[in-house]
Amino acid sequence: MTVRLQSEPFEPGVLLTRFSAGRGETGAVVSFTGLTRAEHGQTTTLELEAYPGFTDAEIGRIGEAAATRWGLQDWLVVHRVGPIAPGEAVVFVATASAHRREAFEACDHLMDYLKSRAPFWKKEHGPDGARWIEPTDRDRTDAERWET
Amino acid sequence: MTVRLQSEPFEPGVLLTRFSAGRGETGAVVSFTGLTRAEHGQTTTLELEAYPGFTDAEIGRIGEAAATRWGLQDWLVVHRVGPIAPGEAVVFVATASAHRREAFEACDHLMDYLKSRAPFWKKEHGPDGARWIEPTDRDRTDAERWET
Amino acid sequence: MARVMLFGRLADIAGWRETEIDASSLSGLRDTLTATDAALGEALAGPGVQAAVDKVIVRADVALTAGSEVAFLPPMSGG
Amino acid sequence: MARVMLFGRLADIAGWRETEIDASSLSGLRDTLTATDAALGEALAGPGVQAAVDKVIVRADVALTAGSEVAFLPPMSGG
Repeated sequence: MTVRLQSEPFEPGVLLTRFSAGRGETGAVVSFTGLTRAEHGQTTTLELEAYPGFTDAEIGRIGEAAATRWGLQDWLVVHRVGPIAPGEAVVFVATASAHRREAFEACDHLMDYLKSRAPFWKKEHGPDGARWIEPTDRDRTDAERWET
Repeated sequence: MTVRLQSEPFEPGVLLTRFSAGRGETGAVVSFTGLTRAEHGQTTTLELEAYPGFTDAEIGRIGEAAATRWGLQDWLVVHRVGPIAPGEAVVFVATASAHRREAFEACDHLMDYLKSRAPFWKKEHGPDGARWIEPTDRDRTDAERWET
Repeated sequence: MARVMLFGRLADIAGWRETEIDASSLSGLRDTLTATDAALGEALAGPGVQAAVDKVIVRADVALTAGSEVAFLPPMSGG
Repeated sequence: MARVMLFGRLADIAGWRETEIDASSLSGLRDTLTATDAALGEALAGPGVQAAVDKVIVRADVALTAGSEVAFLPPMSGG
């Protein structure tokens, strides 16, 4: 039940190993790793801004709601902030549950939230300069799947 | 694009690190780790039998079909065979794609197949002796979601 | 003195990210910011821009005290 | 001599997992197995039990050669 915002790079496998360890009654662990794409040279650096104390608190509320809705045994969100180079991991989400359907749906849901509505401001630095990114239509559509 | 059946324990995080490395155009990596549950002492050991050369070939065909259907950049299935202690990882599936929806759906689909229809024979050794396991109704229902 | 923070493109428009401004209400703070920097004032009134006081989104006007932290948040892009 | 393999509960019933049996067809092999071990013969004819010859599932009778590998597969449980 952890949210971590960090400017240092992280290794997804190390996070998965720690998250999976010592789980006698967990049957399923689903992880999502979001990597920055090079976009064939179009993107050189991604820059993510968060509001510390606000961004992590809001992600925490969404995580707790997901834990209740899907009966998760545990969940983890690690999110980079600051400049992120192409190919680096920007977000890692892991969910643990007794059976696999719940872990899949909760992880999928958390990612839809994180990608479309979490309090981050995102700037892409490319060969033609920098621009602020808004959520895509697909991000909105994906997030709306969970509104019941 | 790899299937591996092995009797040795594996570390999910090590597999995820290797799978995620050096992916300039991958945006999303989804992993599923299936752990054997202790079932509060009801299950002591799980034993999985495969038919080498048949089981891996069939999983490979399903993996290739999923790669085509969801446009995966890569996929990996590592599956234990032989005796597996509670808390140990029994299966690891990872999928890589440009965007997250495809990686999620393909991983979910591969797990439904692996849990319900892959050519394994499964024996649970518990306090009351050993019994062969058949797929559950939920495994069948989950797998049927993908038949279009 | 309220602590005022700008995020995303708002900071680019203003040329600063954080400052201290004397204001007894959120509306008073907006007026002061607009009087000092018309482009920022326009951006703060733009669609989807929200204000948070002490890390809680507020939609109405609220009183500010000496230790208040006010953040102006453009539409959130997700991570 | 065909190589004959049993999987899952079939091996428990027979008391062996792998053997060599002289047979020129799959149906002939089934007859031989049933004549030797009625319980195994019954299990092989049970619902959902499939036969694979050289790692390909076969539904009809097929001829076997000296190097054929025949596997009898109970319903697959998944992993």
